[in-house]
Parts: sequence; C-alpha cells; structure tokens
Amino acid sequence: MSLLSIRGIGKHFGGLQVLEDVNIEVPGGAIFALIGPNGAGKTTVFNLVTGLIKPSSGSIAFEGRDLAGVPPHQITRLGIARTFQNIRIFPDMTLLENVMVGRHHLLNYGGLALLFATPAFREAERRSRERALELLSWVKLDHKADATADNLSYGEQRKLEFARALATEPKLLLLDEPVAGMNPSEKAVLMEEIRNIRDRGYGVFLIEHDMRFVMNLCDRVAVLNFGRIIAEGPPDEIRTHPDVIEAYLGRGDEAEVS
Amino acid sequence: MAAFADFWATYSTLVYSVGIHALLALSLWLTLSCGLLSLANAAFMGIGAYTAALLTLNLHWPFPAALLGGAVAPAVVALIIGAPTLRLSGVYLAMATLAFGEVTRILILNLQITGGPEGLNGIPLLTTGWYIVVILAVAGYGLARIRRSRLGRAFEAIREDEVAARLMGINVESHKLAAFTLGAVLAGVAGALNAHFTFFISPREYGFENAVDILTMTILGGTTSLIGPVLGASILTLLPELMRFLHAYRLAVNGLILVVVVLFLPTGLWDARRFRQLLKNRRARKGGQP
Amino acid sequence: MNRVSKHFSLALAGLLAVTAVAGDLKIGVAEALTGGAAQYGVPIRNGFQLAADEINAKGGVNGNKLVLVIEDEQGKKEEAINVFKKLIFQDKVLMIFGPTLSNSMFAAGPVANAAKVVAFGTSNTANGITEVGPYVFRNSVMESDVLPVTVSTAVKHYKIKKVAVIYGNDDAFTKSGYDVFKKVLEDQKIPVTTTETYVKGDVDFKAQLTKIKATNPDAIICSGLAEEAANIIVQARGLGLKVPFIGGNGFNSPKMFEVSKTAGEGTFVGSPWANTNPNAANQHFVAAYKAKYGSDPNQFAAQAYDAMTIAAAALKTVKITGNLPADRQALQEALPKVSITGATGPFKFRQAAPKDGKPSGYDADQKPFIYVIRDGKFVLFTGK
Amino acid sequence: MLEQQLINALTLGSVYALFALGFTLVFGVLEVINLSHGAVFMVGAYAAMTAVTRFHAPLGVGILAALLVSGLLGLTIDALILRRLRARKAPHLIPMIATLGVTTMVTSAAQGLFGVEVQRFPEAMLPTGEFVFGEVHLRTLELGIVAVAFLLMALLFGVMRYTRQGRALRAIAESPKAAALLGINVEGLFMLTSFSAAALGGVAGVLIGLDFNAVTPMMGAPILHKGIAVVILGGMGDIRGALFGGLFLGFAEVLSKAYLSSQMGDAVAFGLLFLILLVRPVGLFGRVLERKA
Repeated sequence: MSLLSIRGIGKHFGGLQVLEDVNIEVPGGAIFALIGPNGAGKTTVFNLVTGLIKPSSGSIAFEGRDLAGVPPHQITRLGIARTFQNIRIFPDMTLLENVMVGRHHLLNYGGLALLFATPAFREAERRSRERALELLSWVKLDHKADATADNLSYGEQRKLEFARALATEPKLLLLDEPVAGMNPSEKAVLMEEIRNIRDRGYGVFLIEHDMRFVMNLCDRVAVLNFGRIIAEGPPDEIRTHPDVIEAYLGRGDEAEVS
Repeated sequence: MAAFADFWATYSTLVYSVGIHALLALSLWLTLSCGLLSLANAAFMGIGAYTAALLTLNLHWPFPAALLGGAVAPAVVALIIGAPTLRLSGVYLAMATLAFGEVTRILILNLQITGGPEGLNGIPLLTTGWYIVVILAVAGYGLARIRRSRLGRAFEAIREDEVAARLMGINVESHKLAAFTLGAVLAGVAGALNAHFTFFISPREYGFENAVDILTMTILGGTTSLIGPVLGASILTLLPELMRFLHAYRLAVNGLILVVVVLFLPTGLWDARRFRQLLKNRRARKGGQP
Repeated sequence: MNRVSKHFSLALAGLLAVTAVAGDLKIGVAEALTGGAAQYGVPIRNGFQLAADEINAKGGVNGNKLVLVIEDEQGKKEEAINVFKKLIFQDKVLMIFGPTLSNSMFAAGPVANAAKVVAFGTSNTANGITEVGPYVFRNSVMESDVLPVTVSTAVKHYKIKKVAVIYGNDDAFTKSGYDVFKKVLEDQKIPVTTTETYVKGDVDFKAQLTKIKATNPDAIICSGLAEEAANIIVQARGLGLKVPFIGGNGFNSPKMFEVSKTAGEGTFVGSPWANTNPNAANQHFVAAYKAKYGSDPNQFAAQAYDAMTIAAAALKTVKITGNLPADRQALQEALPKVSITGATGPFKFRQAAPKDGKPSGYDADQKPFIYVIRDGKFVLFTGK
Repeated sequence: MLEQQLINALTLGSVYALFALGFTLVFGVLEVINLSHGAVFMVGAYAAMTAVTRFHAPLGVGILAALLVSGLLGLTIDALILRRLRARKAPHLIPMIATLGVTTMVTSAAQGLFGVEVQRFPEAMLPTGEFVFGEVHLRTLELGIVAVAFLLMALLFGVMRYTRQGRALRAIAESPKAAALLGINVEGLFMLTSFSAAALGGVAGVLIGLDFNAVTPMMGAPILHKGIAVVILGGMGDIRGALFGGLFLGFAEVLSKAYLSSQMGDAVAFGLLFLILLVRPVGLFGRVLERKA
C-alpha cells in the first residue's frame, strides 16, 4: 500500500483549471519526485495534500485515511510535514525555538503543568529541546541554536526549515524545491541528507526543477504538465519518455532533461 | 515616614492607575503576541468593570468572587465573538474589533442595569494596593510561563507566519481564540479592579480613545518582552502628571513623544534584543582592547 | 552651613513668603481645562477667578487673601481623583471647588468626603451627587426643582396637549435632565408623541426632528446643552417644524443666540440665572466678566462666581486656627448656614435626604425663574 | 416623512462621503490608516474661520485658505513622519499610532490657540436659501454639500481614470515596487496624494463647519469614527467605495433612527460594519483577492 494516494484530483481557481484528474501514488520509504515546467500546478498539489486548499474533485488518502475535511494542523499531526518553495521560517524566533515549534503537538502537558512548571512539564520541554538540538546538529546548525533565524544565510534557512519539518516526526516529508538557490556542493550535501532520511524509513515527496538532482536522487518520478500527469515511473524511464521530452522541448528546457 | 505617608495619600491612586494600565497593556501584549491587532480590549475592560461592580453593588458578593466574575464575563463574550471575528486579519480585524467595542459601549449606554450614561456610582472601595500587586505579579508570571512554553511559541509562530504555523501542527484558530480570550480576561480583571477604587464607572471610559490608549502604551513600551508594555503603561500614566506645568499644551507634548518614539525607536522603548546587541558590542569592544 | 546654601535657603524662604503668607486661604479648584469638557471647565474657572480677584481687591476675607490652587482634571475620573488628592494632601487646601462633570464628582467626591474636606461642585446636576456624603456641596440647581414649574407654565401658556422629547443620551447631565422631564410629564399627565436621542458630537439632528415632526406635537422638550440645543432648534425650523421648545438647564447660555438667532423665539427655560436677570449682583457680574474675559458669561460661570462668594461668606464666620483638619471641619459646618444674594439671586443650602441612613451633603435651595426667549434674549416670563 | 428622511440621509451620507474621500485616498495609495485626518479636517475649518473673521476675507477665500493650510499640514505630516516610516517598511500599526500622536498634538495646539469654545462663522456669510417641496425642506447649504461631494468624487474619479498621474497612482496602489520599476516617481506621487487628501479633508471641514455652524477643536473625533466605518464599508482605498459607503452609512443611520430608535443610530452603524466584515472581510466594494497559500 502506498503511503499517500492522490486519486482523480481536480482543482480550479475561479474559471482557471489548474489540476485535472491527477493520480499519484507516493510509496513509503522511497524518494518520489514531482517535476514539471513552471506553472504546471506542482505547488498546488502540495497545498492540497497539506489541506491548505480544498480539491474541486477527487480524493487524497494518507495511510489509507481519507484527508477530506481534515484541517492542515491535523494532517501534520497524522505525519505529513512540508517545506516551502519560498522559505517560511519564523524570522524573529531563535533557531531552537523554530525547531521546537515543530514539536508543538508532541508536547502534551496541560495548562496547569505549564503554569506551575511541574516536573512533567520540565521533562517534556527538556526532551523536546534535546530532540530539537539533535535535529539542528544533524543539519549542522546547532552552533547557532540561540541566534535569531533572520541572521541565517539562504542555504542555512533551507536547512533550518528542513530540521523544523522533521521535528514534527513525520512519516512523509514534502519538500518544495529543496535545492533552489543552492550551490553544487550544498546540493550534494542535501542530497545525502535526503537519502539519509529515506533510509531511516521516512517517505520523501519532493518538487524540483533541477533535473540532474532529481534523476540522481529519486526512486520514482511523476511529471506534471498543464495540470495533468503525463508520465510516471523510475527516472530512467522518465528520461526517455517521449511526452516528457516533448513537454520540456516545447518549453526549450531540453538541456535540463538530458 | 511622614513624607511617605503624605506622598502615598496624594499619589496612591496614580500608582494604582499605573498598575491597572500595566495590566491592560499586558492584556493587549498577549493578543498582539499572537498577531492579532485587537481594539476590543477597552470593551472587555468595560464588561469586566460593569460585571464586577454590579456583583458587589447589587448582590454584595465578596470582592474576590466579583473579580472572578469580572474575568469570566469578558471571557465568555470573547469566546462568542472570537470565532467569527478572528478569521479577519490585519487592519480588518482591528476595524471589526473597533466596531464590536463601539456596539458594546452603546449597549452599556442604553441598558437599564448599567445606569446608562450616568454610570454606576457608589462602588465600594475594595481594591487595595495588594490586590493590584498580586494580580499583576500573577499575570506577569503566567505570561512569562506561557512565553516559555509550547503555547507561547505557537503564538509567536502564528504571528510570524500563519501558514507555516498551521503546517507545524498548530491549531491556529483555537490558539488565536485562546490569546484573544486570555487577553479579554486580563482586561476584564483590570476593569474590575479599576471600578473598585474610582467609586464610579461610566460607558465613556471604554470607548475608542481608551482602546487606542491601551494600544499606544503597549507599542510605546515595545512588544518584544513583558517589560515593554509595563514600561509603556507607566510612562503614559505618569507623563501627564509630570507635564502639568505645560497646562493647555501638555497633551501636545504627549502626542509629540508618541511620534518621536515611533519614528526613532521602531521596536518601542524596551527592546530586549537591542539591549543584548548593545551589551554584546560593548563586550566585544572591551574584549578587543588589550 | 556654608554661605551659599544659607543664601539659597534665605532666598527660598523669601520665595515661599511671597506665595504663601500666613493667613492666606488656600482654595482648590479642580476643573476640566483641557479635553472635551474644557468648554464647561474654562468658564467655570473664569467665574472663580473673577470672584476671588474681586474679593481680594476688597481686602480679602477678614484680611486674609484667597489663593486659588487651580488644577486641570481633564474631565476624566482618575484625573479628578488624582487632582483632589494632590489638593488635599499636598497643597493642603481648605476646600475644593469642582470637578466639572457629575461623573468626575462621583469618583472624586468620596475621596474628599473620606478626607473630611469640602468638595463644592458648581456644575454637577446629576441625581445622587450629594448622597456621597456630608462634605459634598453643590450650588448647581437640580433640574427637579426647576422643570416642573417650567413645564406647567409653558403648557398653560401654549395650551399644550402633547409633546415630543429629544435629549442627549450619552451624557449624565442631559440624561438626568431627561429623567426629570419624563417624571414631570407623567405627573402632569402630558402625553409624549415620541422620544428621540442624540449623542455628544452629533451635528445632524434632522432624522430625529423629521420623525418628531411627523408625530405632530404641540411643543418639543429638549434636554441638551446650548451648543447642541441651538443647532437642534435651527434644524427644526429648517424642516418647517414651528412649535415652541421647552428647555432644561443646558439651554441657559447666551450661546443659544449665536446660532439660533431668532429661531428660538418662544422657548421656555426655567433657571435661577439668565444673563438678562436685572438684579444688581448679576448685572455687575455680567459686565465684569465681559470686561475681564471678552465674552459673555454662561450659567456655569455665574454659578462658579456665586460659589466663591458663598465660600467667602462662610470663611468670614470661621476662625482660622492653622490647624488644617479643624479649619476644614469648621468650614464644612459654616457653609450650610450661608445665605447670600448673588448673580443667580437669593441662595441658601438644603441638606439632601440621607441615603441608607448615612448623612448626605447639601444641594442648592433656590427659587427658579421662568424665562422666555424674545427678540434673541432671555426675558423674565411674567404670565403674558 | 419618508421623503424628508431620504433627503436627510442623502445629506448626511454626502457629509460622510466627503470626509471619507481623503481618508480612503491615503489608504489606497499609502496604505496608511491616517488617524490624523480628523485633525486635518478640524484645521481646515479653523483656517477658513480665521480667514473670514480675522482677515475679513470672503467665504471663497476662506475655503481656499482651508484647502491650502490643511494640504500643507498633510504634506508636513507625510514629509516628517510617514515618509520615514515608509522608508523602513514599518507595519500598518505603526503609522496608525504615529498619526494618532499627530492628532493629539494638533488638537491640543488648536485648543491652546483658539480656545475650547465653539466658534461660529458670521451669520451674514451663510447662505440662507431654502427649497420647499410640499413637506420636504432642503437648505441651499445642504444642497451645496451634496453637490460638492459628488463633484469632488467625480473629479477624483476622472483624475484617477484619465490622467497620467491617476494611472500612476493606481499602479502604485497595486504595487509600489512595480510602479517604481516602471519609472513612476513614487515619492512625488505620495506627496501629491498626502496634499490632496488633506486638502479634501480641510474643505470637508469648512463645509461641515458651515452647515452646522460650529467649529471646535474636538470636531474631528466623531466624524473620524464614522469615516473609518465608511471606508471599511466601501472597501479600503476605493474612491467609489467612499461614496457608496458614505451614502450607505448615511441611509442606514437615518433610517434606523427614523424607523427603529434614535438610540440605536450608532449601534446600527457599527453593528452593520461588524456584520459586513464577517461576511465580506474586505468591505462591500473592496476587491477580493484570492490569495494562494
């Protein structure tokens, strides 16, 4: 059974049809990529999966559970975390706080415990802080744990967002253009980290433009063009798929495909 | 000692007012900490004040019970109006809460039980310095605890990026409602305390100007820490007293100070971050010298 | 002590000697001098100042000069309390005049009463003010003393069968005036066609007046301040509503004619004071006020002027001992015995009925006159 | 009675619209809730008052004085305060508080300069004409206000639609950054907007001061509250919205006074505002932007 199944999803904004009959099955323990030209509707897929917008038709299920009507924060709690194309960290909070926000739903002490700072409260906060630091050290930002996030470089912000998403202890991680704006060495490091994540048993579902990155990293790839899935399969298959080449050639992006 | 007795006799009300205003500024600080620009806190103060005053005047409840009433009533109202209102954002939320505040004031003005424009008089003097000190301390402690917990982090996350907060598993709606309601509770208690040392309350004390006053204190002091609102409240309460010699123009100076602070101290008077930065720079400079 | 500080302390002593000679009678004045209520507070302050200057020019009270300590209470209740406390505990005044608004008196009155210092209101007409306690005095005439006779006189004169009512419903002054009107109309069994309200700051009353016009009353009863009342009258006439007005205390200002000119002809007002009241004390007051401040006085100024005269008359009978609590107490006991003829005519106090068994303060006991507006002036109504 | 009430509503609505025009213009272009607009309005009334009483100028000159003095005040506020706040991209709340400080300053200064008592225009200056249609009365002055409100609205609308500056302003309202990239002198237009909005406010001050013949330092506060309601009802920053919102509020208020209870006039106005915001969060005529997450 796949981790996430998107079945027959359609979405229109006003009169504009953005997605049409999209079917995607994202397996667990694998890296799955959704590629396609700009404006193909990739981010819309993520917005639908995370519950930020409602589909016009079709259904989305996570671990067999229908997500219709489930609010975004519940979807996160079910085990889907996400990063954003245009990084959305909390700039005025420290790195540690940023990551600890991700552990919000995992801290379940009550109001009274909070007010009186009971041992249970202290223990929960301590564990949460430890886990946050662990995640920060994993993305090599632990030395800046107490700095505010707005001081970070672009690449560091991406890594922070990464750690923050992992802090929610997801089963599936949605990455929206994770290497945008990164240099090749940074990309290589990140690629390694994403593989690490997969090897720990997480599912990874990413959107990316960088073909080389996708082809080297992913287990399966789906291609979205003008709101429709035109191909789906392992990277080698996709690389040679005529419709995909057509779609990219039509846009003059052949260099990226090859 | 006699000098102190004289001073206290003259200025105790002023000191009480500082405490009340600090409580109000903290109530708004809490609401703002969740990114909600609310102008309803003056109305919540009024609801708390009237509830508590009616409880002591008519039902002769003991003061702590009346204070509790003054906390619960605005909380109930906040819960009711919060759900639909808090969907609005930014200035639109400000305007909706402003409208709510005006409707509340007009309602108080036209009800029988509230005494209409003549207000309620003869409210017993029950607020003592200790009540204000203890409640302010409890409020300060509670808010400090909230800041350092998942609740405070959630509020701040919502303020900085609502969508990202949502996707961190935070129930944005219920947290907003919590911040709004807790703010209403603090404002209500402030109102209840105020009513019981000024002998008298009337609808005009809870209008637009007062809402803006509360906002001004909070922003002037700075919202980056709990000290800011308290500082802002203290300054804006004491300033008019210190400016008495300016007579007709003293409000002009008040306005000027407000403008100057907004222009030159963007984060308010008290900005913990700025202070830390200053301290760091100084230390760095010292460390740099042989 | 070195020389410099000795000189300094001498100079300081000299300074103190100028500002507070032994025997000066310090009187606190707490009025709204800024903010929205300042339009009432400023003429009141002027009235006090004028009276005090005149009394001092004539040698003061038993040779002691009146020294006014004037503070701005902004028309806010907290400020009124602060100012009262400052005057009582820091400036150590004998008594306090003010504050301007009834609301503020409800807040500050208990402070003075608890400290056993007279709080003397000159513009507080709300019900219950003097129930605060025996140290609260006022010479502002209660509407309940004035309106019954005003209404019955007007009803008789115009053969009024039914009236419409309009009042300011967000102001304690105009609302309590309305409450009295309402009771008077019930007592005199005069039907009310409609009751309309407005709020402070309103400038457009046409919606209410149009509604009133449709109910076809014989007269309009209006409890409002002169500023708004004048506009109400003008707008009524603009809508072709020609029935006479009956006004409360708030009408009683020459400001009525600045806007309404002749539109207010035939309006009935009951009051102890009018600028045209021919008694000698009043004519002197009106002329002196105009000479000093360049504008016509209103009822607020007149009542403040009289209040100072009343206080001076009481102080004349008090032997100042320098023991502040005793002097304050003596003044409180002397005040109720005062009887003078001032700008508002013959005046004496009357103790208010006690509330909950606690002793009350003192209200004005004055005979109101009925004035009718003719040729843009208040004319004493003599039955024709 | 209904005919007269409709006329009443029209005049009151025009008064609101007239005030809201400048207010909404500043919001539309500068994105500032300018709480000093009430004070500017009051300054306009005093400028005209001073011109006609101190310098015995004719009423026309008085209105011109109001226009210039308030316009310059608006320009000063922009130059000294709003521009700096724009430069550092302060959040909405901050200019709002700054303009509140300005209001306190200007009102207090006016109290010091002119006293707190109501001042009146000389009787002889007021147009006294009146039209009577059966039971319905309409004064020339009221007619003038309605006419001026509609005229200014049409003028402003025309300027926005058909002139180069107007198009530039609309571009700025859409996106100041993009406008700057297109070579539009954004700062210059901001100044122009501040001047015109304040000048409009000043003229509104004179007209309303004349209509009710009462000028006080506090006259800006109540109309500011209504102005806020109008601008929200009409949709922030929308010029037609100011007219619609003003008339809508005028009608709602007058009709609720006429057929419900006059106690409820303001409650209806603000209650309506509250409800409308809940249903349409951007006001009756505001643009709905469906933002993608």
